[in-house]
Amino acid sequence: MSGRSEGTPFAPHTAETTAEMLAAVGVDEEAELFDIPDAVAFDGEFGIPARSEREVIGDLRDTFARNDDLTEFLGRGHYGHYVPALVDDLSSRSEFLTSYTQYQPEITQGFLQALFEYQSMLVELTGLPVANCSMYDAATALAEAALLADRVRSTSGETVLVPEDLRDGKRSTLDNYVDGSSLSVATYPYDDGVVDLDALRDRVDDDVCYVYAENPTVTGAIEENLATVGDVAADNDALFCVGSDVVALGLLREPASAGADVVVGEAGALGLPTAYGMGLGLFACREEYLRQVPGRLVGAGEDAAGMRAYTLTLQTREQHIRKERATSNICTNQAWVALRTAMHVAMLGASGLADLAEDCVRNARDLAADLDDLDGVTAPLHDRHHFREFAVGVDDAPAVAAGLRERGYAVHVLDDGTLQVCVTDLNAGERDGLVAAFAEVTDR
Amino acid sequence: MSGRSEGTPFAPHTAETTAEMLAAVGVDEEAELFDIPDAVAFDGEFGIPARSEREVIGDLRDTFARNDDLTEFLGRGHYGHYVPALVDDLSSRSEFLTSYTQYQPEITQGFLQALFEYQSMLVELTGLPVANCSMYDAATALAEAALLADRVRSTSGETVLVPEDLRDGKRSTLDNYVDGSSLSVATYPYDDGVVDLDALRDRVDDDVCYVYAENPTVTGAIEENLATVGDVAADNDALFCVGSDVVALGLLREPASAGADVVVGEAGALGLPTAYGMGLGLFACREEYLRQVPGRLVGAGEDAAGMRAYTLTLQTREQHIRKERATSNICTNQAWVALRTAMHVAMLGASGLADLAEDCVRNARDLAADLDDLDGVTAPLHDRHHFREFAVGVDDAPAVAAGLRERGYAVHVLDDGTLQVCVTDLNAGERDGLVAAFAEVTDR
Amino acid sequence: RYEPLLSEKDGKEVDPGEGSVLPDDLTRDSLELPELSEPELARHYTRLSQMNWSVEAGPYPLGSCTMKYNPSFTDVVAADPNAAVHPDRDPATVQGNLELLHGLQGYLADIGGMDAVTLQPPAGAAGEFAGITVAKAYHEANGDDRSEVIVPASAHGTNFATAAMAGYDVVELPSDEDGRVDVEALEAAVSEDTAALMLTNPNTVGLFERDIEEIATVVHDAGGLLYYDGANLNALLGRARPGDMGFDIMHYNVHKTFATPHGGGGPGAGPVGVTGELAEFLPRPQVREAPDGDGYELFDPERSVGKVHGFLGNWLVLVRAYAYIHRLGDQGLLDASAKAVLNANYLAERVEFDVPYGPFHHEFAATSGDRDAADVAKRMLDYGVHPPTTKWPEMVPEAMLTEPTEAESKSSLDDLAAAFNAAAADSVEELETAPSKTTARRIDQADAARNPRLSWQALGESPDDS
Amino acid sequence: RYEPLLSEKDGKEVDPGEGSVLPDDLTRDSLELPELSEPELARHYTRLSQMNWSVEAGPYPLGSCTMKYNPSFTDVVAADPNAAVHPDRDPATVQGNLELLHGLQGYLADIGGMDAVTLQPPAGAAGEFAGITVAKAYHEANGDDRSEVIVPASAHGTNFATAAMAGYDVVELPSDEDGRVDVEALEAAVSEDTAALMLTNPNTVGLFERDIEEIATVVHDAGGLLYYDGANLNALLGRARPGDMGFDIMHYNVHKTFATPHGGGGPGAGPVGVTGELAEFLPRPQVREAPDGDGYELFDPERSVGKVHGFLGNWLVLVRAYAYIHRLGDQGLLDASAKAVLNANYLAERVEFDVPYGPFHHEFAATSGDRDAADVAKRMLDYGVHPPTTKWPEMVPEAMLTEPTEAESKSSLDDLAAAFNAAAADSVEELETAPSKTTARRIDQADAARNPRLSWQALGESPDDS
Repeated sequence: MSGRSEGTPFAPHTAETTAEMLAAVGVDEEAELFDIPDAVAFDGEFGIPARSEREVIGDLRDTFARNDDLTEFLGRGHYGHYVPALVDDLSSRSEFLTSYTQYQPEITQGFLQALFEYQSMLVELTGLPVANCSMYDAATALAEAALLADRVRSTSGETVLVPEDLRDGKRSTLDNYVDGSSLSVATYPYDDGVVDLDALRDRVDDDVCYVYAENPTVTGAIEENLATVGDVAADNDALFCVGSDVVALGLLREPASAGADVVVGEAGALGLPTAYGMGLGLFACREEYLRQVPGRLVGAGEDAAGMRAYTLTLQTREQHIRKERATSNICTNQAWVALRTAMHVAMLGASGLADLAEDCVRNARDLAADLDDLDGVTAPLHDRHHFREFAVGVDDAPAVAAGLRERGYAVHVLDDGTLQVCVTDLNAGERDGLVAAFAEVTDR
Repeated sequence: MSGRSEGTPFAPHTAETTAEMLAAVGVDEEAELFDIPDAVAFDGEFGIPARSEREVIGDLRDTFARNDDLTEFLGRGHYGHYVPALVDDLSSRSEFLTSYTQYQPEITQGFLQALFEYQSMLVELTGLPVANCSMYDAATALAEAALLADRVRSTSGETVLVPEDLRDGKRSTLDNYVDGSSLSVATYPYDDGVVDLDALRDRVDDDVCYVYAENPTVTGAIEENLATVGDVAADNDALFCVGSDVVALGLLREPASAGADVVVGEAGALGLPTAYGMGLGLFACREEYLRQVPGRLVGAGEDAAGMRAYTLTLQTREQHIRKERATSNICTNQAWVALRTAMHVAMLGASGLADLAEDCVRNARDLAADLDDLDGVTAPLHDRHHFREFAVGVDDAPAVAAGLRERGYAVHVLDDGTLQVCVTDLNAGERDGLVAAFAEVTDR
Repeated sequence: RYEPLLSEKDGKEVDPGEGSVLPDDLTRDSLELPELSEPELARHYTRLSQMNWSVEAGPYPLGSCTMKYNPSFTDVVAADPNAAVHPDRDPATVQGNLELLHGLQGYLADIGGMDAVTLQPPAGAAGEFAGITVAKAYHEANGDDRSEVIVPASAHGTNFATAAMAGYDVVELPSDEDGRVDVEALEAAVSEDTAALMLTNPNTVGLFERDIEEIATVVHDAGGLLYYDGANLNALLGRARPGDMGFDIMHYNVHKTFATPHGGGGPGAGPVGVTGELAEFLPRPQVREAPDGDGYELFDPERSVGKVHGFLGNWLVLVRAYAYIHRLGDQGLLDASAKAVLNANYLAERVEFDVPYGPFHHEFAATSGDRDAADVAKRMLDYGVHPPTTKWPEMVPEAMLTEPTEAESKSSLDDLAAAFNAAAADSVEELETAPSKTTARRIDQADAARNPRLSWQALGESPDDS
Repeated sequence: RYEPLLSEKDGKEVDPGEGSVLPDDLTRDSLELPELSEPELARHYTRLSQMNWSVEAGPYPLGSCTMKYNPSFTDVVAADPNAAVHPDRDPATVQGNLELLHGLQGYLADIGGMDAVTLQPPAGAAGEFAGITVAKAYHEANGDDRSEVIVPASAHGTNFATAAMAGYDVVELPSDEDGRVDVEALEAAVSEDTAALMLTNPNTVGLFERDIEEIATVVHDAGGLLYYDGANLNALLGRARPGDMGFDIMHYNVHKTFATPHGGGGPGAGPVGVTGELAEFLPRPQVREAPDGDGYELFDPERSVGKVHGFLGNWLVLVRAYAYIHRLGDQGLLDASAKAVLNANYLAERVEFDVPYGPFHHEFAATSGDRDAADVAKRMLDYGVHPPTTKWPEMVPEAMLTEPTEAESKSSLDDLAAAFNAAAADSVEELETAPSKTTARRIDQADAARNPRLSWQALGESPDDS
């Protein structure tokens, strides 16, 4: 902001101190310090003018105002829940926001403790004893779990089995992650929205080293036979990985009790507002895989005064120590989102989280019932319990979605005859509006 | 946020701890602790439902959305300048925002130092050696200065002399403040927007103990004869008080050099966004009045280790010590706004503040020239230099203002033939739009 | 930890007149201010913040200050850009702001049992001044020339100062031995000169004035008005209303009762409520529903005293107060007073210093006996808490006026009690040399006052030149 | 100062199945979590924050991490509610977001001298993985079966790990005695198996690879691709572009070069730029201008490798990066690299430890000689600064890799140098027992790893049961 400064406003140099420093270094100007051969030096311009803070904020406000103002009934892996103001307030404290990886634990106990608390919350939610302090998102967590299977399973199996209906973002990321390994990806089908157990049993054999199941599924169906799926995996010595999210885990039976070896999923559903797909990958597993876990782990230990203290631990798994033999290449992760998620969980508490999760079931049930009352609309499409979201059968899905959009609502189009809607605390108050819009659009 | 709590969400009590505390106190329920006679107990209801944080934010967002979206060219004592994001960020740190008066300086050095720095900035800007750490606003600062005159002037004079054109908010506040003293308020006229020196000389006599002049004036005119006004006051042993604001002081000759004994005015013009009239009263004076200053003062001293430390000082002037003999009844003040103002001044620096102030002159000059080019519009109405704002002569001011409002602009209506417009960095970019709207509206 | 003054870092002197379009004699020749980059300023103020106690740091039991938790969501509503309008806007174009003001006038009137409320006074003391100015106007309108305001000895200093500022002689009223208003002394004090009695209830040692009806009768029979100082209203939320007790005028300290942040000393807001009889004297303008039922309008009460602030008061504070009341509702307000009173009584029970009087509402005054209360407070700093208000009110010798508010948990109160009790057990020498664990050691305030240095200009060049 | 775990405060166990509309066998029987009030949580996290170093606390010269100042105004743009949309929205309804992505693709392409950019990778390492995956797809499309990636010994650990994750054998390349790539060794290392050389320039001791053109020729002649690790791009902003040096693929660490906050470990973002030849392999979707010139659209590159993130990457980070570039412009970017390089050279000059190699760009690796670099770092904590990265890269024994960035002032660098030099003068015992002035004393990391306790469930009940 300083009125007459030039160059970056974020360097504190004055003409005087710059001159002193140049003199100390023994050059006349900064350009002399650059050891760049002429042949590769850049003397062009990008043509970007410098702008004031206010201009930048104004420009971007104008840019974002070009988004249409729609009420979103969208989910399928990215969820909006109301984030309390205190989460914004506390997480944006510069001590948290502008710090980095806790290489010096003696002066970063605050963040370490918060991450330790985050890990502990995931342990409670998943029922598994080990949780790392973040993956990028649910897709990369799922893919890292497959690579974990490759490392820890003694079977000769090299097939990774996932649902046919897996969301493309997850499937494609998984394909890329396993492409450098000996693994290959195959699928099993769903039956009316959840795992087709018979088909799954047919597919699982010695060649399978990893079975991935979601609860809730991508269309919001609650998996009724999760433990059976786990048994099928266990019987074939395949690693059983369950995908879920931090809200659903507050109500649904903990995956560990269904035999899950690993739980992955989206944890940013709490703490992070709708953020155009940005997420937080949840990753928890059995104790025996501890030394094969990807990503950072915070542990409790002691300092020289005998006081409990926290530190990054088991770092020999990581790329900066073990290089090409690391458990993953991940370095920068989603720590700050994990901090926010932990804050949000703490604000809800056990009762608040259970209530929020129960509302996800009830709201979905109620919205489905309202939609199902309309002619030509089947909701939910699958005869299952649902969490937050469900598929909807209609005659001409793209046309219905377009009609809803004209009326201010965004929904998913799955195929010509199927939509999907997702309801949370954020849009539950707009339910009647959505139903009325559906009625108008489908009443043709 | 806790899901199942009742009562205020801002008390940490659980059923268990409440029971323990009640038992320790020896009662069964809180109601027993209230010693309120039945005859005056309230057992009615206000009928206010409890609401979630999200509902409250939504309700108030809806409420404020009912304000019309107008581009404001408004000033007359309340000014909008762009406030850098860093000021919001740092001032909203809870250590600043949720602290109170520094009764224990050993654990409040941070805020004390910031206020000491604020005082120092005002000393530089006014040229006077003493500045307090806040009054409520310019109006109450002006009124407190009059009461100061009553205490410090040895003359028998009891007349407080202010401009005829003084803004009503200031005049009425002044009237109320002096009503309990022996002072009375009289006025002197303006000539073409600034002090009518001859008339002033006629009015000032032994009965006058206080002369107040503004620079810039309420219509933005820069007072050309401020030192002469000061001489007139001094010749009659009246206290000379100058009203200004924190931006104007960055460019205009410092009031002390014109003989000001006290400087008052609006300091929230920096640091505080447009806030529906909320302000920060600037108050600076000569050293000899130090023990008669109203409000809080921060001084530098030493701690037991011999280190420089800051503390509230000269508290024996204040109401909590001196009761009815205090220099003012002020207690809670505008400290947090002063913190923000200091931050904003620091971000601008000397060059940035001088530039911003110069722009206030140039923008006003340029806008006046554009408006003056229009038929039937005289701008500026007064043949003076202006700062930020100026009066505009038109045929039918209310009609022109109404026409401008329809086109999205708000301006002041002073009387049937006079408008006033104010231009700062916030609305300077809308200048052409305003001029075009003026042209449309006056072209009849 | 020491943080240099901004002036001890980089500064710059410029000549603002150089290159100005203004003539040279109108401009200053020099402006010298700190000139630092954004990263440097971010660190400066971050460090200063780290040297400051706050409600979010720990218990802050300053008696009579009601340092309760300030909810973060009110930051969001206060920052709404749609509300950031100029006060001179045509009222028809700021209906949202007027709606909020009207709503808050209504909430406060209901909570206080008053008929009309002005939101203009920018602080509690400003509210007192506005209220007493209304009382004065009322008496004057009745042709009634009254010269005295009665104030209990235990009252807030602002009451005395306000009455004096308004031109009244202050008549100080002693307490009875129970710590309350001595009704006989009051009867002796009132006369045809009595303009008003200013009273806090519960009073400044947390005692409810049980004789309030009798007190009101005495004052009213003498033709005086009863003024309620709202500093302690948090104790009564939803349980008793000044209007029902016979008070004619009251102010609300919204930064206390309604949880708006205290900001290191302010801003607060001091709305004033009055009975219907006095409504026509309130400051102008007021907000009301437009007669056609279409929105809200400003109006000037018929015999308004005028203004006590240049514009409409501390808007951003009022917005937060409205949001807080809107959030809590009846249930939350009732619970706030329940827990505030429970906390005060629980803590009084746990503190080993003598605590005279009782039963308490939101606060109590312990006495440090033969110890210096200010020294005890300094020692408490070493135990990691903020101490209470000390040496006031004078009716309790070496008073430690303690108001924990509803925001403290049992364990936090136990910590506070432990700090009191540890200091009680420490030697006089330990008290006198405290604190030692704070940013600054004990500061010599007397010396700072004898040799006032109020700006960096008044200091020498080097940081240790103190 | 000790802050108890949330679990050591109030907690609650509930049965979520009770009263649920779901059948009992689908719901959990118990959920036990901390259950605290808002004021308690505010204090908990405020206290934790007070136990954490940050850029706004002081210098943070972690080599290779580019801990520059994170401007506050980017918080404002990242919080714009209009941008908070779902990734599955029809692109026609989120033109604002697409415009920003398109703009950032363009800015980054220009700055790196690349032809096309994907913004999807959520971190630098994810960018490496995306980039190497593109290289693999390119070779495969050419029917070219290559199995090796060459990585200099001094490279970031992520380079090795990424190459391995992508299924390549890693060939480690030694440095020459000047600290740079040994071109002869490179010539010996390349073969028809070489898929790519991954290179950082300037390298991890701050040296510009002067032979970059020759290096590029060697790799390209062998049919390999040249990959640029963008971790050190801050040194070259506006002065040299990887594309002009012959790099085919690069990633950008926007949290380093473009000042987005590091958030205690993330999120960052790792966009990847490629030459035109490789653009068709980039992850899907990409953003382009709609053919009718009416806004923006998403499209899948013809031979896209697919996805490396479930959605579109770390949006909030990308927004901040765009805002930063938009604010600085050419002039600001040029000045950023100028001051970053000046600062590194100035500090290297002031530090009394040996500093091998040179001349430096944005960072340098001092050596603590016969002292343990990790001990020196611990001692520096006592002098109130954050120490450099230690014991890496291995080419410098007991390395202290120091990158001050442009955000430090001369006086801050002088303080940093003083901390280095004071530690240099301290005894070995002082180093080994440091730190003593920090929240925690030296932590036994080996013991923590031997006996891993990774959750509060794994701890005993009492806080000192460690």
